[in-house]
Parts: sequence; structure tokens; C-alpha cells
Amino acid sequence: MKKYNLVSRLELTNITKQYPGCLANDNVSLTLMPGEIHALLGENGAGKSTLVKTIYGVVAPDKGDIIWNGKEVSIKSPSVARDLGIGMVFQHFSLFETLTVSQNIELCLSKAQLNEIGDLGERITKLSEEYGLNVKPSRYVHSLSIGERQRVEIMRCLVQSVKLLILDEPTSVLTPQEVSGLFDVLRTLSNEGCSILFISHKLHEVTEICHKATILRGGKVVDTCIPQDETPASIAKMMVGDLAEQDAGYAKKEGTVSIFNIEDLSLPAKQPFGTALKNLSFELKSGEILGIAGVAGNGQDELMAIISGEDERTVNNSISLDGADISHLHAGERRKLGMAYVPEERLGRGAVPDMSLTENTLLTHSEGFIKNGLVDWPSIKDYTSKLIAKYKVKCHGEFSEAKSLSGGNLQKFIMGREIGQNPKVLICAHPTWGVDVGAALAIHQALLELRDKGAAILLISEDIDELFLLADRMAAVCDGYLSPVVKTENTNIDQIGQWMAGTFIGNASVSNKQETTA
Amino acid sequence: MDSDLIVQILFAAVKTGTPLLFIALGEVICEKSGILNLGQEGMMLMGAVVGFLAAYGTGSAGLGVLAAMIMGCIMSLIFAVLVLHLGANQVATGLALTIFGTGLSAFIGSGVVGQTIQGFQPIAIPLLSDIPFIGRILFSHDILVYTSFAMTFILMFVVYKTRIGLTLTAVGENPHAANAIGIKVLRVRYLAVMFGGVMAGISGAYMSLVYTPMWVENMTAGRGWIALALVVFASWRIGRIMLGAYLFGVASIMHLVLQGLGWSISPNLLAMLPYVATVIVMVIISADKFKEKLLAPRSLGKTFDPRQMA
Amino acid sequence: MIHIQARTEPSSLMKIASPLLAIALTLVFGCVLFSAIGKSPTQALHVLLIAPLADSYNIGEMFVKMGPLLLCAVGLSLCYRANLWNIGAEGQLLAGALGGSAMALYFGDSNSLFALPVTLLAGIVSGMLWAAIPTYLKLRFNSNLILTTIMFNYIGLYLLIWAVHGPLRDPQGFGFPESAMFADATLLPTLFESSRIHLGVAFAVISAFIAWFILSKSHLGFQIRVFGSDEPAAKYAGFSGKKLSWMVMLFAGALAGLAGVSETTGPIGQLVPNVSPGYGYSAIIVAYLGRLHPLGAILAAVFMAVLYMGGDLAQIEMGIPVAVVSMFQGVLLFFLLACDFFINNRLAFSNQATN
Amino acid sequence: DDPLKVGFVYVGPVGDLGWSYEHDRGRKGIEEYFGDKVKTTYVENVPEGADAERVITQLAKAGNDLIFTTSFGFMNPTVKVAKRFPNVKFEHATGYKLSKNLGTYVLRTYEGRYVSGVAAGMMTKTNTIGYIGSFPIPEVIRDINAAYMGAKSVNPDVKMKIVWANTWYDPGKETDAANALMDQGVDVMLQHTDSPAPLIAAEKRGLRAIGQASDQSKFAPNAHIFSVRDDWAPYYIKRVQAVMDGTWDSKDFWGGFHEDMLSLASINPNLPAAVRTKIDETYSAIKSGEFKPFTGPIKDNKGNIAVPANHSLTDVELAQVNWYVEGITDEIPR
Ligand SMILES: Nc1ncnc2c1ncn2[C@@H]1O[C@H](COP(=O)(O)OP(=O)(O)OP(=O)(O)O)[C@@H](O)[C@H]1O
Ligand SMILES: Nc1ncnc2c1ncn2[C@@H]1O[C@H](COP(=O)(O)OP(=O)(O)OP(=O)(O)O)[C@@H](O)[C@H]1O
Ligand SMILES: [Mg+2]
Ligand SMILES: [Mg+2]
Repeated sequence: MKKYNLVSRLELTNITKQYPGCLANDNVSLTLMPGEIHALLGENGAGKSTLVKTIYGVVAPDKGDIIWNGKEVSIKSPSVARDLGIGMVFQHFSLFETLTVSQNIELCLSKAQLNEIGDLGERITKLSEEYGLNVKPSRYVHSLSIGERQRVEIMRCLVQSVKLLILDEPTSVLTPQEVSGLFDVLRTLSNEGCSILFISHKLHEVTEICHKATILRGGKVVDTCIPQDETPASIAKMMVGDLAEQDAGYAKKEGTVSIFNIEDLSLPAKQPFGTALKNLSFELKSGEILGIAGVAGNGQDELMAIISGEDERTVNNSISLDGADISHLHAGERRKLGMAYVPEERLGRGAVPDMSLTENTLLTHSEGFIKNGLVDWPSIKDYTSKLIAKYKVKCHGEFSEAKSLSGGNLQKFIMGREIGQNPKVLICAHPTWGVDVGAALAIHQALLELRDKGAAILLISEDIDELFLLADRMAAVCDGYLSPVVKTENTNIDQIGQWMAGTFIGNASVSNKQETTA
Repeated sequence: MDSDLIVQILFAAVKTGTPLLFIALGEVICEKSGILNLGQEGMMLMGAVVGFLAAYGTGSAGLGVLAAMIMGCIMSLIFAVLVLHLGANQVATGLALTIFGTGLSAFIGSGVVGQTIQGFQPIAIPLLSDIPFIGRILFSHDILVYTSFAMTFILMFVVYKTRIGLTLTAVGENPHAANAIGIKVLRVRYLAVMFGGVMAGISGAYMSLVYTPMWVENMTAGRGWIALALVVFASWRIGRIMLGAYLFGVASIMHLVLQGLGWSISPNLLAMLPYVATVIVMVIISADKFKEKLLAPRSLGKTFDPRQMA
Repeated sequence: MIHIQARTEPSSLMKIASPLLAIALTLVFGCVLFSAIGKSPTQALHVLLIAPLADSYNIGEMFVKMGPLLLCAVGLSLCYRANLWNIGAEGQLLAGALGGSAMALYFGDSNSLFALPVTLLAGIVSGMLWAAIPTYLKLRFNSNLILTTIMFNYIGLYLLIWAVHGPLRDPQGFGFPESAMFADATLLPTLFESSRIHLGVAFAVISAFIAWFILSKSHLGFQIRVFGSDEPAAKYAGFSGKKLSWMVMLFAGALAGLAGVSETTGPIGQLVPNVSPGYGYSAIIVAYLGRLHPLGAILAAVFMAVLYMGGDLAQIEMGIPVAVVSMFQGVLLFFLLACDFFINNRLAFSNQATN
Repeated sequence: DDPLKVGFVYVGPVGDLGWSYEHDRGRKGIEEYFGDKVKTTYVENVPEGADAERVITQLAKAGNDLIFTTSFGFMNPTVKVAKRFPNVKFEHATGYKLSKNLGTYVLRTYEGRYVSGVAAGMMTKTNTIGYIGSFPIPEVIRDINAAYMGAKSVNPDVKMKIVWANTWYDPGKETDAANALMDQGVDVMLQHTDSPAPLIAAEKRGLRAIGQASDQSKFAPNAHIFSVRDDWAPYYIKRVQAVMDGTWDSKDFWGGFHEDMLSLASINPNLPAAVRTKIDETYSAIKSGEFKPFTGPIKDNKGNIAVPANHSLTDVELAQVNWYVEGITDEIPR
């Protein structure tokens, strides 16, 4: 990082933002110099996104000042921010799938900026070459991969000469290879004097690229550091405090009997922007955890839906449980045979937001609670309070509405509910996504306990570290294809990363068979 | 059927289709912004009665249309405040608007039932109206019909070729993303809903100032609902709305024409024709679920509150 | 300074208070309106709301009016709970009236004990059939339920008009569009001497209790609620959306059909073109006013019936146009929707109050 | 002495300038004639379903001594209420059920329709006249026959096209129906629906039409030939007087030109003299009773004898006409 002058690019003083029932930012102050890559760290809900949204004018702070290039400014809306030269890539993309790349970019520009640029398509192509972003202006966004979409988001910021680029968890959806491409772009920008505010949960990335870091906890700044001087472990300690337990390494197990099989499953996409599944085959043995890595949107949702029976299209003889074909059974019947699921979307799918926890228990766990078609509410209530106690779900009681729980607590509740049914097969998507370290630990242990009791677990996750920690065997999905399945000890992050990018496609099914028979 | 009769039928179809065209154009803009307004029938009735009252009072049909537009806009504002600011369910609010409009229009119009006024007179467009067939069918109408042509083409241009259209599409597809990049989602939606109201007002005025021209309770006879079906039929595309409106125009006068030609099917069964046709067309259009999902504004009918953005 | 603040928990007090507040606001609106048109607001409100309950005849008539409203509203409450936007109660009611009347005429002067039950059943089945078509179109062809049910209201109306002009016309009726009067064996018995309250009213109240029982005590009712409140969760849990949609829609159709046949075999006693003055539409408001709760619907239906009767009386006694009734209905629903805002939000009176 | 209380039940709005409007003019006629010796009340827009019985009951309970129910659909409710209130007199328009305290009254609209047919037959240049029907009930079918016979009597080549609008009052539909007819060569239009919309449509096209129920000349100064106007006041006054005198009895009353309950309003001065003369002649002949339109021999359009020679249909027979007269090429819809 070169220091051009002593005037800071951005200075925040005492930013405070109160949400109903939660103080998201509490007197946050922070300084950012030109060309500086600054990490914003913290557990889930620490207030990182809220802070950057304040800078970008999406959220109005209750208190505090923003000083931009030495002058106090009031950023009332994103267009004001953009006029100042601030660009932002959101944690959840803000792209319009039915529009083209250049239309998406155009929407972020003012008339004056558009006039200045002239031919937008040309400008995009030129920038694309300059930064190696490789984005075609005429393509529709729905036809782009996640990585490409992110590049569109970055392009959106670059078409106007941006002086501060904010990236909210940009790498969580990228393959390791894509991440290094992104870092190249960021370094170039930094060298050109563009400041970067970078949010990530992946601490090794932070130590690799960031010049400075600010750590938030409960909305407050608790620490700052120079990441190059720290290790991921030491930063993690700053984030969660000293009390947090850490996941230890866990012993790997080998499954016993093959219980659940997918045989040559192909299925066209059901939704306009969905992924088609292509020649999927794998088997799941009792007493093992099979991890499936992959960038979001590569067929995980579709796979989950067809396994659970939510996708009602039957693919004859392609799915079997205990040797019997179950592909014609609907979701309820499959559950009765001993299958259970933890969906990615905990609120709105895994639990009904407006219903109490008691009712949410009944959602999937009805065995023993229904007599002559009537619900035995008192016993469900009892059972629910036991669940809450056993999994240490923080809530007011079994009457609390699901939506009033924090994400991690709801996740613990759902895990408990599904595990409580003693499933033979548990399909579990992103079990700790957006969950803090303590809760994640509890969930990990519950999964392993279930495995040790002999259940077969399919673990779908975007978090490679978690997969390496838990899975006994692993594979990756890309564009609806499944890579070969390998024992976790026989692979490494690099190979899985390659597979996530699709390098296996073409010889997938063959190599799969070899592995499983080996 | 001789060609003369066909020309007459098509001429009548354009006339019958015009109120549908107006109201459906308004609704499609509203729906493109993600808002489903089932209050069309009520807004249209209010437009009809207020337009008639104003024209009756002032003697000017033009002022009548203006008053109807303002009334439609006011009605749509009630809807907009409830739905956009108070987060009320769109379906329920729309129904309430229709029920309210039906009652209120009958109430304020009770004094002028049976009165008549000098509505708009047809103006044959020089040269164009001399073209064989087409001239009679398209270019010998009144000023409001020409306005509806102009409106269609203007909207096609605005929606498909301008930044306004881009913004509208963006808001309808993903209001959260639109909000995040600084588009004033509520403002866009207010404007779209109000535009829908204004168009419903004109549509009502067309009924009471041109089509009959008089005021009768409930004179729109379900056209507001048909317009909603028309939007689905057109898969949210402007050009197709025009086509659909005229097709519906043909369907709704066909039973009268057939009777005149001596068909002896029960007039009651024939009168079902437009409604049955609407159902059939809707089934055909929406049977392709995949395609409909692609075409329909993705946030249609869903409540969006910028205050609760995470 | 007053400003609006989101509540952390929805207010259960407001859930109950909201309809009452809405009614109160509607009355205030009424007073303003009546003053504006030069009528005495107190007299108008008296005639609209008190007079309908002033004597036993009027109370009886109020119940007669309440019957079809409640039957339709109970079905609609279930539909809306299941997130199925059935606007077709009107058409289903007409279909029930038509089917039931055809059966009643088929029995003619028969004294069979089965005449009435079979007639009622025919009405129920016709209502179910009329609900089944849009349901099928929705489930099979993905067509918009709101629009198809509305279209089927119109189609049902014309079918009924066709029938009274054609096959069901009274052969001795000089060609007028009415069926013959039904024989006594196919008429619903009245419950009290000297009033028109008939068995159909009892059916309505019973149906409300049945619906309440299903919704709150049975697993099926639970599934309906989940399906309506969160469809992805229902799918995830393995509840069959198709099965639930069919059940709820057919139940609603059956009740609306029963409402129709109860009108023709009850207070009307024959099939006429005007079976319903829009009960199916008003029932939507009744359902909402009753919080989509079957027992709430009973109270709401009583209120709406009073309003209807009051409308007639206001016209007879004060020359107020009957259109005020539907205007009031609309305003009531507006106020209700607006008041519901305060279930999840509240007014805060100063900046300090936020903490 | 308390005024006599008279109640009216209307099916439509009093402002419809058609059926209910004319009944209300009749009601005002009573008020004018009797001054404060009567007190009248009306209820408009009463649906012909379960509500009718209640409204009629409420009028009876409110102390009305004589109640007129002015639409066919009120027949059975009136019968039921009449049974419960034996001391109140009821009169039902256009129906056929009588009881001790329930009378009926009907207009001989076919007389006006015959004259209309004569005028239309003379005025048509295309030899095609149109008829917008409401519902295929005997009254309307009877009048279609009368109109056609009138037209044929002056123009043997005349044809008639019939369109059913399925409504008594819906200006939109009536406009569509009128346009559909005119598109098919009709140049003179008769209507059995109540709104002036068909006249307005004819005026726009420079063709001719005849007004229905009330004087509709102002809607179409050029197109208007004349209106056949209903006038209920003479009958209503007579019946109120009968109640006051204690001479009221239940009967089935038919009134037309002769009773001044039907008249030709605003005959257009722009008609040719010959047409005007013919109209006057026909009118006088019917009014004096010298000519009765439904006098045999009349064949129906299937070739059967509908009215034998030398017979004029009685009122009871008139109430049951369900055939088209020879020369009408349509069929009665079922
Ligand atoms: N619109 C909102 N209304 C109420 N509370 C909110 C809102 N947005 C965020 N919060 C709360 O504010 C806190 C901070 O949220 P924020 O999104 O800034 O966290 P974060 O640090 O970005 O977390 P993550 O790592 O999960 O992205 C959280 O407790 C969150 O639940
Ligand atoms: N949109 C919201 N509106 C109101 N309250 C919210 C909202 N989002 C979160 N909260 C509340 O804020 C608190 C923090 O929620 P959040 O989901 O961010 O927790 P978290 O810090 O991520 O915890 P966990 O690790 O358990 O996920 C919870 O108690 C929740 O009830
Ligand atoms: Mg969280
Ligand atoms: Mg965040």
C-alpha cells in the first residue's frame, strides 16, 4: 500500500444504529486510507453489514458522522454514495435476472454518468479486459454463474471511477480459483488508489490480502489489528472472545451397509433459473457422513428437493432406500420410511415463521401425537419443551413464534426436531450457515452423535472447512453434475476446489462407480 | 357473412375493446411494478360516474374525462397507501376497493341515472379513414379510441426502450435489490398504481361518456375483472394487451351478432361466451408454468417493506 | 413527536381490537357522510344498526340474511387460511341453488322423506362441482384462481338464468322466468313459528363450529394452516398441497352450495333468477371481519346482516339509497386493513420511547 | 282523519327513465291528485329474491293500506305476504296470481307495439326492422308478434331481426345489441328494454327508433319516431279511490290505449304526413276497440293456426302467447 497523502478516504465516527430489539451498531468508528484494503470482521449479527449499508446510504444511522475525503457528508441514498465514488457489492446480490448485464449496470448510473461514459457496452468490454473480469454486456443475468454475477456486481462499481469499493462476504460463493482471481482484481484496484472495505468470515483470506482489520462484536468495535501480523486463530479469538470453544478434529468413520442410493438421476430444471441434474449416482452408507461441496446454485437445491420428494416429478428406479425404489413416493411417505431433512432455508421452509415452536414440532414430527386424526397438543407441548432444553434453544418458551428466534437458535431447534425422529437417513443442507461458533459446535456434535448411532447423513455445504471437518467421504457438484466420491483423507482442498469448478465433468459417472466398489 | 358485416363487427370490436385496453394498460404497468390491484372494477365505476357527473355539470366531455382521471387516481391512492405504506394484503385491499367503488358510485350517481349528455363524436381521420377495411375499422372512431392507440404505442416505447421502463421492470422483479441500488421502490410503485388508477378512470369515462353515453349503476359489468385476465393473457406484454382487448371485444358482441343472423342458441348461453373464452385462454396461457414464471413480474402480489430490509 | 415503530412481537390485543376499531371508524365515517347529505346521523345510525334488531320479526329476518352469508364466509375463511383466493362463493352459491332446485322440481309433489335431504345434497354437490372446476384448472393448468373463480361467478349466473328461462321454467307459469313453487316435502322447515328462520341458518352455525373444530383440533386443520401460512414449509413437511387444496375448495363449495339451496328451499321456495343479492361477495368481507376464524365469522355475519337490513330500513324510513350498504362494506374493510397495521406496529410518542 | 298509506316496491332505480320511473310517476300522480289524503312510500332497487318478501312485509307492517309491487318477480313474495296481512290490499303488476286481498294489473303494451310496427313498416327503407328483446317471456313474445303484424300490414316485404339482450336495463348491452342489428341492415329499431341507449345509437347512425315506456324523444331528436309511454297514474288513482271508498276488490285488470294507460308521446314532426296519418288512424282504431291486433286468422311461423278466424285472443290467452307469428324467421330461444 502506497500512502498518497494524509487525508483519509473515509472516516466514521460513533456510528450507531438501533433496530427494534437489537443495537446493530454501537458507536462504531473507523478510518480508511486511500488504497487501503480494510477487513471488517465479526461473528454473525455483529453488525458488519449494517455498518457498510450505512456507508452506502441504504441504512440511515441514528447517530454518527461520515467524513469523506476530509469533508463531512450525509449519504442519504445509494445514488449519493455512487456520486461520491463509493461502490458496493452486497452480501445478497442486487442483480435483476431478467435484465441483461448492461441494463443491470445502467440502472446504477445517473443520466450524467451515462452521458460521460457514452457507449456503455464498449466501456464494459474495455473494463472487462483491463481487469480480466470477462463479462459480456449483452448476456442475461439469469444465464450467468454465481462467479460471473459477482463480476457483474464489481463491474457495476468500476464503470464509474470508484474510490471506495465495499465487498460484503464476496468470497463465500466462489470457488478457490475464483477467489484468487478476485484478489488479483482487488490488488490492482488498491494499487490504483482505490480503498476497499472487505467483509469475510474466511480469516486466511483476510491475512492474505488485507492491510488492516477492524473487529466488531455485538455492534461494538472490540479490536483492530494488522492481519499480516496475526494468524487466523488469533483473529478468531478476537472475534469471539476467549470463552468460545473450538471444534476439535473428529475421528473419521467408515460406513457399514449401503442404505440409500441414487442411480443415474437426470432431471431438467423446474424453475426458470434452476439447474438441471445430470447423471447423478451415489450411495450413502449407514454410519457415515457424505459431504457434498459446491458453490451455491449448482444443483444442491434441486438435489435436496428430489431426494425429499418436494419435487414431485418421479424418476423411476433412480432413488432407493433399503433397496426399495422410493422415487414414486411423495415427501410425506418418504418421511414415514425414516428420512429426515434439514433444509438450507430455516425460516419459511424448515419452520413456519408465524407458528409457535410447539406447532413447528408437529410440522414434521407427528408420529405418536395424532389420535384419530386429532392432535394431542399437550404431549407435543411437553415434547417441545424437552427439545428446547436438550438443545439449549434460547427462547421464551415452547409458545414462542419461530420468527422470534435468532437464526442459530432456530437451526438448533430444527436439527433437534429432525434428529429426534431417529432418522435412518438425514439430509442436511448448510447446517451452520450464518450460525455463530458456539452454536455451530453444538450442531456438529449432534450430527456426529447421530452418525455414531448408525444413521446415514448427507451433508450439503458451501463451507469446505466444515466438510473437511465432518465428512467421512466427499464429492462436489458443479452445474448439476456430481464429481467422483472420495474418502476425505484421500483428498485436499485444492482437488475439491477444482471439482467445484467442474474439472471432473466428462468422466464423472465412470469414476464414481470405481470409487464405491473400491 | 359478407365483408361489410365483418368490417362492422371489427369496428364494433375496437369500440368494445377500448375500455378494456385502457384499463388493462393501466393494470399491466401496475403489475409490472409488482403490485396486483384487484380494485380495477371499483376504480372504473368511480371514473364512469364522476366523468359523467362532470360532463353533465359542465357540458364538456373533455372535462368529464379529466375528472374521471383524477377520481381514478384518488381511488388508486387509497389502495396505494394501504398496500404500500401499511403493508396490507393486496388481494384483500383490491377487493375492498372494488366493493367500495361499486357502492360509492351508485350512491353519488343516483341523481343522474337516466340522464344523457353529448359525448364525444366520431372523428374520421382524413386519408387514413379512406383506406379500405382498415380505415373504417380503425380510423373512424372518437378521440378516446385514438388516445388508446397512442397510449399503447407510448407505453411500448417507454416500457421497452427507456430507463423508466427498465426501472419499472427492476422494481417488479426484485424490489429488495432495487432498493439496495437506490431505486425508490415505493415511489415507483406509487406512480405505477396511480397510473393504473388514471387509466381505470379514463376507461370508466369511456363507458359513460362514449360507449352509452349515460350513467347506470354497475355499468362496467365486470370489465375490470376481464382486464385482469387480459393481463395474464398478454403475458404482461403491452402489444398483446391491445390484441387481447379487441379479441375480447369480438367475443362480447358476437352473441348479439349471431342472434341477428338467426342463430337460435339461448341468448343466456351465448352471453357466457366472453367469460368462458377468458377462462379457456387463461388456461392455455398459464398451462406452461415454466414460461409464466419467466414472464410474470417476480414480486407480483408480495408485500415489500423497505423498513424491514435486512 | 409521534412516529411509527415496528413491534417486536405482534400484538394479540390488536388482533381482537382491530375489527372493533374498524367498525367504530366506519360508524364515524357514516356520521360524517350522513351529515354531508343532510340526514340526521343519529337517526341514520339508529335505523341502520338498532332498528334491524328492534323487534322479533326483524331479528328473525336478520338471521335469515345471516345464514347464507355465514355459510359462504366459513368456507372462504378456510380457503383464505389455506392461501387459496377463492372469490367464487357467489357462483358456487348459484350453482347450489340451481342443482338443488332441479332436484326439488324432480321430486315434484312427492311426499318422500328423502326429498329434502336429497335436494340439499344435490345443492351441496353442485356447489362442490362449481368449486372443483377452478380448483382443477389451478392445480392442473396453473391458472389464476382469483380470475377463474370470478369468471365462474358470471358463468354460473348465466347458467342459472338460462335454466329458469328454459328447462326449469314453471310450465304453468305463463312463460315467466321462474320455476314452480316447490312442494312442502322439499322445503326447509322453519325453526320458529311466525318467522322465516329456517334449518339452513342452523346449518350455518353448525358449519362454523365444525370448521373451527377441524382447524384447531385436527391434524388436517393444522396442515391447512401450515399450507396457507408457509407453502414451502408444507411441502417440506410432506403435506400434499393438492389434497389440501381440493379439500378446502370442495368444503367451501359445499357450504356455498348449501347456502344456495337453502335460499331456494327456504325463504324463496322456488328458483328465481335473483337468488343472491351478492352474498358470495359480501361473505369475503364477513370472512375478513371475522379474522378468518370460523367462530369470528358468526359475529361478523350478524353484523353484516344487520347492516343489510338496516340498508333496507334506511331506504324505507329515510330515503337513503341502498348503495350505502356496499359502500359501508368497502369502507369497513379499508379500516380493518388499516387497523391491522397496528398488530405489527405501534405508535411511539417520543424518541425516548424507542429504548 | 289519517291519510291513506300507499306503498310501492320497485325493482329498479326510480331514475331509470323506464319502467320504475313510470311507476314512480304514477305514485306522484296519486300524491298530486289526493294531496295530503294519502301518504306514499317507495322502496327502489328491491332484488327479486328472498329480500322482496321482507321489504313487502316491512311496508305492510309500517301501516300501508295498499301496496303495489311493480315487477313480475315480486309475485310469489306478494302472495305470501298478502296471506299474512289480510287487512292490507295488494296489487301486483304483470303477474297472474290473485287472492282475496291481492289483485293484478297489466298493460296492453302490445297495442303500442302494433302501432310501432305500423310506423316501422312504413319508415324502413331496407325492409328490415329490428327488435331488441329483454327476456323471452309471453309479454315480450306477444309484443314482437304485434309489432311484426303491424309492420306487415303496411309492408308485406318487411323482415324482422330479433336480438335478446338478456336484460331489462343495461345501456351498454342495449347499445351493443342496437349496433349489431344496425350492422345487419336494420334501419328502424323497436325495443323491449328500458334504457334510451338504442335510440341514442340510432341517432348516431342517422337511423330511426321508437322509444319505450317513457317519452324518450330528447335522447334522439331526429331518430325518434314516437315513444309508447306507460301511464300508471289513472289506474293508481282509481285503485286508491276504491280503497278510500271501501269498494276495492281483487281483480285481474288489463289497461291500454282505451284507459289512457298507454299513449303515443312526442310523435316526431319530421315524419312524412302519410305515416303520421296512418299512425293516428291505427291508434284511434285500437283505442276505440274497433280493432284488436290479435284477431284471427293468425298462423304461427310453423304453419299452425294460432288464432282461429273471427276470434280475438282473450286476456287469459294473451297471457300465454308462446309462438311467433308467421313471417318471423327466428325461433323462440329456450
Ligand atoms: N432490518 C432489520 N431489522 C431488525 N434487525 C435487523 C435488521 N437488519 C439487521 N438486523 C439485526 O442487526 C444485527 C446486525 O446485523 P448485520 O446484518 O449487520 O450483521 P452482520 O455482522 O453482517 O452478520 P452476518 O455475518 O450474518 O452477515 C443482527 O442482530 C440482525 O439480526
Ligand atoms: N428482522 C428482525 N426483526 C426483529 N428482530 C430481529 C430481526 N432479525 C433479528 N432479530 C432479533 O435480533 C436478534 C439477533 O438475531 P440474529 O439472527 O442476527 O442473531 P445472531 O446474532 O446471528 O444469532 P445466532 O448466532 O443465533 O444466529 C434475535 O433475538 C432476533 O430475534
Ligand atoms: Mg445470524
Ligand atoms: Mg452481513
